[in-house]
Amino acid sequence: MQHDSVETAGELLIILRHAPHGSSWLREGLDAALVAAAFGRQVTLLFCGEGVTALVAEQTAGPLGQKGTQPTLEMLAMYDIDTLLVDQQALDERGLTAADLLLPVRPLAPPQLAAALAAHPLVLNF
Amino acid sequence: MQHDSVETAGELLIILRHAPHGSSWLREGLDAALVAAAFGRQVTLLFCGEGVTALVAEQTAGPLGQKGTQPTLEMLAMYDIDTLLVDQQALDERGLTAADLLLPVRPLAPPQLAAALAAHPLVLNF
Amino acid sequence: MILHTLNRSPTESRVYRQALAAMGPDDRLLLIEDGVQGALPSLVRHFGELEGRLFALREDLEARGLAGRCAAEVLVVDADGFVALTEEADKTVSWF
Amino acid sequence: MILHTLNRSPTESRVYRQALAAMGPDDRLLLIEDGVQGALPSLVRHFGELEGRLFALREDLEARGLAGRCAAEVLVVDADGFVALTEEADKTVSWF
Amino acid sequence: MRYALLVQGGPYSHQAAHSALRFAEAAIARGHHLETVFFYHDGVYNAARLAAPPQDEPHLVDGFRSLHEAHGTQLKVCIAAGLRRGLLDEREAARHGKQGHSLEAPFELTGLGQLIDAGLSHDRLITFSP
Amino acid sequence: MRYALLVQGGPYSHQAAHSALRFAEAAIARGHHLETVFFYHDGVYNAARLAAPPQDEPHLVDGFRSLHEAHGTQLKVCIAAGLRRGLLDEREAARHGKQGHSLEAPFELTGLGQLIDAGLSHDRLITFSP
Repeated sequence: MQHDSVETAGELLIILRHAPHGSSWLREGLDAALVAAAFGRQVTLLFCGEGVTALVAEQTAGPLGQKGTQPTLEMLAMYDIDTLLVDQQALDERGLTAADLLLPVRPLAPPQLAAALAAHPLVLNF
Repeated sequence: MQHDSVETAGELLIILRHAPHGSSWLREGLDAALVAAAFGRQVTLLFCGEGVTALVAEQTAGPLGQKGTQPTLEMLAMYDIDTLLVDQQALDERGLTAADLLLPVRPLAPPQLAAALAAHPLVLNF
Repeated sequence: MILHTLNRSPTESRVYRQALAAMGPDDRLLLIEDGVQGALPSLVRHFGELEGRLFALREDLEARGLAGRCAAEVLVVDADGFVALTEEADKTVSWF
Repeated sequence: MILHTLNRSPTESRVYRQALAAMGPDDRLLLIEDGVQGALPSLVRHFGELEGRLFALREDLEARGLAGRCAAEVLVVDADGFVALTEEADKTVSWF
Repeated sequence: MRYALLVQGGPYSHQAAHSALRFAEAAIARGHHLETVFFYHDGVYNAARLAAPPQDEPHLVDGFRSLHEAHGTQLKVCIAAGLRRGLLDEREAARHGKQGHSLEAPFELTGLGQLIDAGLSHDRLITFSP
Repeated sequence: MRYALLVQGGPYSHQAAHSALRFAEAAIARGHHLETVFFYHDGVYNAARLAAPPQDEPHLVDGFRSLHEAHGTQLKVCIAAGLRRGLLDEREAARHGKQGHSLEAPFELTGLGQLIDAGLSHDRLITFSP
């Protein structure tokens, strides 16, 4: 990851900190990202904490047919949301690597997390 | 605390794990206790984790006039709810002692916590 | 014997410590919903002493893509097995 | 400079670690709601490096009976001071 | 055995209601009698009459209604928790001078005492919280 | 300055709405213009028309209404989050074939795009979550 590229990364940073299926936080955060992108805003996503599990490749629909968030994640590129930052510590803590994930991501160490927050005029934390 | 007295303590154990004001969990747990007592059930309360702060003596109404839970706690004796157990570790962690609390309580160590849960036919965790 | 359920990950919530402190020596713990993350090999150490008494719900593992990543010592049960665990226990206590 | 707010106690939720990891060297942290419990002397160590940048909301401390129990290094502000902090910061990020 | 469930999470916001329905199906499939589902805390929102969930998501209200219709499960909503959150049947709306109602049948408003009764009289009470 | 608030917690269940109202009063007292309060996630429940809170508790709906009446604050409820949770105005109820409505005026249903707009066009956005 280039430190500079985070600092010029866009207008809106959406932090996703919740797992799929357990609550609507992840979905509602992604909805905010898609709507912002649809209105022409440049959006960066940052997956922190439990949010990194949103990217685990093998996830499925829920037992009652809850579709989960994988279909939404697969639509991000269509909305030109292609800066996906992840909290490296959160991956490490769960024994995950970038290779376990659905989409290409840029892992960040804590000083870079702070730089990402500082670089975006608006930060929404879900 | 007598180990025996927990083991014969009543029909219903209500565990209170949330602070006053921040959420309705504490109030809704106390409501369940009062209703059960009003219907003649023998109720034991167990304050765990953040729930121990519900008993801090100096609490007040909230800035918008939220009454908080202190008035309800002061009604417990009227409902014959007089077995108030607290998680000793939760007090210690917050630098609190029984002298800081509104009401007389019986501090429990972990093995006694487990005994209290085992001794009551119904346990509701709030 | 009590069945305890836990729906929070030990990485996010410390309620697992309350659950462990309240568990008797024969009690069982079932990880459900976001709690199944605790079954990952790197996180299962938070439940150290529970070998043979630590369960995780298959449907919730699968929905999160974690079914193939579960630590060997975790006993995986489906919804039918969850019901069976509640039959075997005197009562069930939920931690959240 | 960013103002971060935190409404969870470090005894219950580990989200404070996420907030700390995302804070820049000049950023400030304001404890509100259940988060004010972190201002207790026995818990303030969780926020180790923030001296001079750690705040707690007076109204929430008072409602919980904690106003007289706050660690000396925590800067106590009322709702007016909360607004002032948001004026001084470029933006505010809420952790929950 | 006679089972009761306690649901404390709102629909879609948390998985609690989904988990409760899944457990209900499995318990019934194992031959148990699911007598009561009690809704408390934000769980009362599951009884909202006007909920319009996305077409491609499971319809939770229909799921609970099916339990009632197929198995006689009573769907009991705590009246005090409901009033605070805007869940009123026609009678309570009239009592509070409000027009209309927001509670879906066959959910019914009831006192918290019924949760305690269910917990003590049924063989098992399983709680699903947010 | 021009302020926007984002409220994500339901009334009474969490302190978020109380904290937002308290902040709103203080911001206005310091001479700021509170243009928008946006309700998302469980915050949409604050707009429930039939809520009947206890007499001895602050009435949150009245509190938000006062902001609108005294200061022109717009009370915007995310339509998608509201529909899932049963918060409908008359138009949406008709569109979904439902009788009645559950949204209190002057709260209004609006798209999530308005949250993004408020966040980027106002000087400050402060979030209160459960």
